[in-house]
Amino acid sequence: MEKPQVNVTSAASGHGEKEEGAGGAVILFFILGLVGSLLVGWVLFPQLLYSKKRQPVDFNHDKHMELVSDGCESCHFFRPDGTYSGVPQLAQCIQCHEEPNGEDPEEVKFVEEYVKKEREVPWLVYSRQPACVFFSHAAHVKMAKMDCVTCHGPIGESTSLKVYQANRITGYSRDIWGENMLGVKRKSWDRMKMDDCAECHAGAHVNPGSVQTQKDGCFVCHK
Amino acid sequence: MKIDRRCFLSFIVGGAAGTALSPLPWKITDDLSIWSQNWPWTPVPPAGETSFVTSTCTLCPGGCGISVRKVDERAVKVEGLKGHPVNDGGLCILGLAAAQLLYAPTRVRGPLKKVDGAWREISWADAIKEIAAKLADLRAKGQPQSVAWISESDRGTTAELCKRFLTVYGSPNYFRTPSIQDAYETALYLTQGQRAMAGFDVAQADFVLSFSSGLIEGWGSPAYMFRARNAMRQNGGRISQVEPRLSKTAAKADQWVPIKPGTEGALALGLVHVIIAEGLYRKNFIDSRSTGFDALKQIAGASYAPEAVSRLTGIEAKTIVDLAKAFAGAKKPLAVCGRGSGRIPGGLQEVLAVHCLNALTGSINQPGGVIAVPEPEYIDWPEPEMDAVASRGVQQPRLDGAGRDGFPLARYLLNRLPEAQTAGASAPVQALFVSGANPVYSLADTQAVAKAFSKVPLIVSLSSYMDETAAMAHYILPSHAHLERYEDVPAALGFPKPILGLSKPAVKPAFKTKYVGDMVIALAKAMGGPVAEAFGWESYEACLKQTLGNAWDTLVKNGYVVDAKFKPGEFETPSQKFEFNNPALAKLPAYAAQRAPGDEKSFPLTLIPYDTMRLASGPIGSPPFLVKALEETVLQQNTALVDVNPATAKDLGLSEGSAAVLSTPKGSARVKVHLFDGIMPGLVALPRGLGHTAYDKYLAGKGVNTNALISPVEDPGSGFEAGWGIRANLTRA
Amino acid sequence: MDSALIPKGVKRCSIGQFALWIAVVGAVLLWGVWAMLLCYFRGLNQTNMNNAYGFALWIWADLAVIALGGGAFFTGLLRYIFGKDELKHIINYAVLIGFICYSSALLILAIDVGQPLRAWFIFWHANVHSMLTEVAFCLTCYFGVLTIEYVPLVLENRQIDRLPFFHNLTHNMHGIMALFAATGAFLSFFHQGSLGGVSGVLYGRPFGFRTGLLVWPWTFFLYTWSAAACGPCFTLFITRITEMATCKKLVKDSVVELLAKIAGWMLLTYIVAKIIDTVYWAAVTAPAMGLTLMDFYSNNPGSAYGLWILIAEVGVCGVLPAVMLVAPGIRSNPSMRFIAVTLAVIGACLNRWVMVLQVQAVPVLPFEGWFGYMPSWQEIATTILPVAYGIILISLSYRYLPVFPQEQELNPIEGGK
Amino acid sequence: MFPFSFEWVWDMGHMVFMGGLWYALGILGMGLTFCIIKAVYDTVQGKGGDHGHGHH
Amino acid sequence: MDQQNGNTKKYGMVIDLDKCTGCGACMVACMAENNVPFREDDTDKLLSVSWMRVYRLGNGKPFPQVEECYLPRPCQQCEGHAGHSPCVSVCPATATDYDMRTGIVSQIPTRCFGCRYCMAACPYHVRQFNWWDPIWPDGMERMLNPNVSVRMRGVVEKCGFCFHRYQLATDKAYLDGRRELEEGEYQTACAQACPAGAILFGDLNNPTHAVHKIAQPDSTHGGRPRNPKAFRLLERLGTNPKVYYLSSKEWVRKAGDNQVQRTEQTPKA
Repeated sequence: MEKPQVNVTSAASGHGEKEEGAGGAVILFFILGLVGSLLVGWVLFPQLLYSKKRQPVDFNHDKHMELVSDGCESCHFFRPDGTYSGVPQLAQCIQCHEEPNGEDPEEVKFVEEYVKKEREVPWLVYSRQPACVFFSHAAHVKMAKMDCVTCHGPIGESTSLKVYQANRITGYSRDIWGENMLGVKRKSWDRMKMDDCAECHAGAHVNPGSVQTQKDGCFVCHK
Repeated sequence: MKIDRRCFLSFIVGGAAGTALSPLPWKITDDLSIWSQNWPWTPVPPAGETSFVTSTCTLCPGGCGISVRKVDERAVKVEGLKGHPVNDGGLCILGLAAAQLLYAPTRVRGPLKKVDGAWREISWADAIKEIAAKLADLRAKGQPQSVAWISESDRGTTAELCKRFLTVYGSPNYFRTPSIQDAYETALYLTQGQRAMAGFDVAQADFVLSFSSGLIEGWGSPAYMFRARNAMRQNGGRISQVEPRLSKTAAKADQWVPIKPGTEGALALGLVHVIIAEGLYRKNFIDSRSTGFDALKQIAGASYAPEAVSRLTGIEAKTIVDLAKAFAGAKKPLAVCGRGSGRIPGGLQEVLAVHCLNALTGSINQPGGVIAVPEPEYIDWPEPEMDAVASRGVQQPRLDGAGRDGFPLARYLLNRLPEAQTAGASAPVQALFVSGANPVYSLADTQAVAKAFSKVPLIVSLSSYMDETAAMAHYILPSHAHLERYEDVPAALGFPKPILGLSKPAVKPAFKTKYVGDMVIALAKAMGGPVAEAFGWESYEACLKQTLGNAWDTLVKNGYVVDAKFKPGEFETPSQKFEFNNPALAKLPAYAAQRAPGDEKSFPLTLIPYDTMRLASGPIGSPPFLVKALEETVLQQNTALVDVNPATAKDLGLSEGSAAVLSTPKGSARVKVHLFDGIMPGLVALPRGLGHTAYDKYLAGKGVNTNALISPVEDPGSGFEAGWGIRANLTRA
Repeated sequence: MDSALIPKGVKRCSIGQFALWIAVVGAVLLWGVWAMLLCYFRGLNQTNMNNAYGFALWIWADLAVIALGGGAFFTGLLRYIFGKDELKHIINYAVLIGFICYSSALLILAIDVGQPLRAWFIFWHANVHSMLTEVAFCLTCYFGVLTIEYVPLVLENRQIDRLPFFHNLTHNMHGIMALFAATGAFLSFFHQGSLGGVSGVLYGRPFGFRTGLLVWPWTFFLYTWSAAACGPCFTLFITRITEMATCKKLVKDSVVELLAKIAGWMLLTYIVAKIIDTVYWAAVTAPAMGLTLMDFYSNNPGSAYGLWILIAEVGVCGVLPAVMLVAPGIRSNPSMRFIAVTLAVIGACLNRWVMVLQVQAVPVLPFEGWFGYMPSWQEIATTILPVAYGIILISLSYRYLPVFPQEQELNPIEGGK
Repeated sequence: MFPFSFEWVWDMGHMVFMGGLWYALGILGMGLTFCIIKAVYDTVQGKGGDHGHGHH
Repeated sequence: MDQQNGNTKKYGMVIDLDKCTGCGACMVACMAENNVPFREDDTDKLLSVSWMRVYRLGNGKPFPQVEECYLPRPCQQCEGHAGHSPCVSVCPATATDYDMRTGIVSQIPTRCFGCRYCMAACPYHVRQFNWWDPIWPDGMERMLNPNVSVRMRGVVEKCGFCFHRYQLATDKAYLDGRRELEEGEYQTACAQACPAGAILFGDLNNPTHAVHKIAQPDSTHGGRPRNPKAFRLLERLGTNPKVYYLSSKEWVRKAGDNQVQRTEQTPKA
């Protein structure tokens, strides 16, 4: 208790090097703390926050797109009750892949590991939303005639599936928040948070029925 | 340069500033909130393709059409089938909660054998082999008749298979659990000569007089009765409910006539008296379509004049006269009986008296009346070849005395079995199969039943659930749950038309279970010889398909076949008329109001059980949703509440919510008191369906089983279970 | 041992005695913390709240401590804006009590929500029409003000004050304290009012509902007013308790009497307004919703909410202390003054109690009965937790900070160090 | 809370409420910043500490 | 406001208390449809979650003049004045909202942080709190409906007129190229299940819908029913609910508002 007091007193009363030296150290340490924490926050933290997982099978969208006649809806189709099938189930894939069609090791793996063993492929869905979200593909694709690319990006042209990064806290894909740690997006498919839905809905004046927000009612997108 | 406290402070400040300027705190805050919105321990049901399976509910004999909603391979919910003649889209509370039964933790997951008092898993093959060996043993000893089978129904392919098994094995001892059906079938046979089920055209009646029948509390086909009751009232019809307690049926009736419990038959005879005395009966029916009217006149003569009936029933004489006039004055009156949901047959004379009321007004086989619905006849299997052991065995008297000298009219008297088992030095039942029934819970005086069952060396339960009877069994050969199997539903109880339904598997069996039908076939095959030969079918499904023949495709598609143009047949008595007094009827003892067992001094009150839709009181235990939906005036924590009239409670020094001990000659239980103005003074009412000792934590140990507190009462004429209550006492705990 | 930290010219008990005292109160505090952790990790099933009693003991405690903490803003207003300069001798303590009250309120609120990790949604996704949003914002901001007001006092600790930066900071903050006080008064006006609005806007709950002015129900103004009246009473009450505990006179009678006089007049005018409000509500508002005054006070089991509660609140704890404080003869008697401020404090607490709990206890659906509620030990412990925390903070502040400027003068020590 | 959040509406309620709030926050923030900056300035100027006041 | 554009609906219910038998099917249909959790002891109704509750009303008279009536109570979907239902405007985090296009009061459990102010605001007790974590016995989580999200501990939940069924019905309509729903296409689980046919559901704004024809809402008087047999709960509070009740008995109609003596005391230890 006593010693620092002396220091303080002397620093306050003294002149010259001592004070400047201390002042320099203070500034240096400030910068050290600042830069260190910035590095932790911007570089280390994102590395720690997301786990990296490979898809069970490296699916080639591009190749499939060449072979099918009905675009995305050939495999990602609407059911007669208006619901959307999402990621195809094994039963669908088997229609073409009962046996390997070629030499592609990924296809062979798919047939051996899943088709033969009748196991569903545990796909990691980049666009998987929380359980509270109701998303109507029919409303967007059938009614509003929106393009799949608007939300999903040009995944149909991909030849390989990118690494799936799961947020270790929330369990959701990094694609929901977006690659950018600040959440800044450049393209319409860069992020899939509620605000991104709202942005488009506000512009389109889709269902302005809410008394509270004068925008869409909550139940438009929530269940 | 000197590193001092200020540097450290400065480092912290810089760090804080840098952290604040980085995404770290903000992202963590946001992600934690998202984590809290999706806690890993809160389940997220997987999405999938929705589909619907059309089927028929088999949780009760009501025969409702159901539509099972599935998401991929999960049965998510059971809903009523729109357009179904019985329930048209509506469904009762139990049917709606059916998915909970399918996925219940109390399901038996595979065959079990009790070894040293503990359950051990056993393979199906071994279980059937062991049981077959024991049965073969009994047969070898010349005691095939010592094998008994208890089931809820005696109709349809499953029951027929079981009965066929017993027959070729050599036992006459197939038992159907008691219900008002027993009494009605007998009444129809005695008066109309028809072997038929009683249907009730409530929808088209314009005055329904109900003698304690819970029209909206599970009586008949529950969902149909709901709809029919409303249709009838919509058309201006009226309902008078005669009952000691303001049940929901009474509350929703146009008139509630409180009556001393057990005297409903006396009131019916009193009404007969007035209708005859005032000449209000339908002369054309009486004259041209009935015989023995004079005998009825005599029966209902002087001793059932309004004043006398008033003394018996506690109903004012004027009310009796008015009721008779209103009933006879209606265009299409209908009188029904069977207390509550009709789990107890009641006295035969009582049913006959009520049935005679219908006859007096011509409401027999007419729109709006009681309809004799013929028993289904689609099962046409070749007679089995029987060996000498079997032939001798089936000739042995039934253990309950049904159809014999004592009770020639009855077909099944399960209520008499416990006493038969314990009365003599040796126990007559050596092996017992129980399927679709839970007698240890649902027969009166459960202690006596349990004692009798404990004297059976081999009990095989075919229950899907760990119920009270299964818990007492030596083997459990679990059947599929009702959403996992094919089964024909030969009739809808109380529905006025013949209807055949089909129960279809909505999902694949989740566990190592086997349907009763398949188990019987497998057991028969394991027995070999003539027993095996009688079961030529490869599987139950094949048997069912073959039996239903042409109807199969329609049943698979629609779920039911109904005979829309059905017309009730003619009377089949020797006189071709409605017989008020044929020789068999004349032999019956005269009607007498049934007294509650117990002495009035030590038990000044009377306990009556009542039924509520919110509790399943039959072979199925209530799933969690039902218990959750119970009113707080029925159950609080684990304590059941009894209804007591405030005046009675005051005399006993009890108030709302008081803890009390309810005692009867059979036992006692801790209850709480609910003051209810809708119950006659001097009575205590307790709901049926509580007090389970088996099942899961959502049901077991909650409330009191009424059957543990009451004792059986045998109807002298028919041997039917006729108990409606017992003397009781209620004291402050 | 810690004498270097103790302000000059005052006498304090020994460090051992002090540590013992803190340990005793600290044990109570830990008990509260344990209950708090239970609530956090097991959820609000640890309480005896239920679906009829969504708001219970905690919300009452919140409303009560905020009302009583109103002494800080109102004294500040009087001192800095209305120029009642004499009050500078008690303002420190008023600020400290306010700080304790408001931090306690925030703490209890943080336990009270079902999803603490999402509690910040109230700010981020704010619904500006909700009284609770207004409460949350103003409460937090005003807590900031109180911190700003309390910080200079902390910095005036003998050792800290020696650091030039902190000394200068204190000096500068004192310099513009009027600005902070004005902002605090502005914020307080709204959040105290919004707390009144919490039950006042519930038009589904006729006991609490009030018609009003613009977007605010009458209770909005009544709450602000009662906080301004009873808050200073609480400051005086705690001051007196502290004096008793320390066996010292800490604030001069002239200061106390001035504050008591102002509080008295505030209370008198408040209680008149409250009576008018009650009469209007009983005669016009409630009957329009199908209820009579006695529907709110009769038929409840055990008469927990009988008419007595209205009489106690308005009469015994309203009119009576108001008259006592206004009458100079009674006011100048320290005992009578203490009784009066105690009654006023109880009155404010009672008012908050009925406006939180009775609102929900009264059956609205005609086929329902009264709802009963008895707090669980976890609720009680977490409600006592801030009391223990407050005692500790007061003890520490009193020991190490120059809270009472007149202490030295009133309690001269011989041969002061 | 901010004009870019989903719940924000440019109406009277938001402008009055949030206006008041941001105004108050602004005053507090600016006041505090002023005090701190001035304190830093004063300290650099050599004021304060044991020299600032008369005692000692 | 009501008829501004063709899409403005006011979904509502007419519950015929003469038909209601108090069987509880609506409660269970709702629980099964909406993933309502259950607990080992759910007998304390004030701690239990049940979006639909059937009340038992008595006329308060002694034996034998006593009468009873059963009253199912879903969320009343109050419109209040211009959509300011009692609960909506009080929610500090905008977790609940009134939707002018359907007239439904939404509740978003993931937004809710459990302050319970809305529960204090609702005079009908339709809002219930998840005091416990929802737990299904092992295996029974297979019956959960993926169209309704499971609510976590610490949030308020309530009936939303099975809004997910509206979402699914509109999905189907969109696929067929329609924007409008037929009367029967969107039904609540309770209306669908009621074996007595006591619950009707539809658009109160649409004169061809049964609910409109029966309740005959008077839009010039805040939706008050013109049908003399119809009433709404606590009409006088001005909550403007969208659930209409029918009864031929005067005491029942009176029991719907604060005009008669209280009849049933809620038993509470």
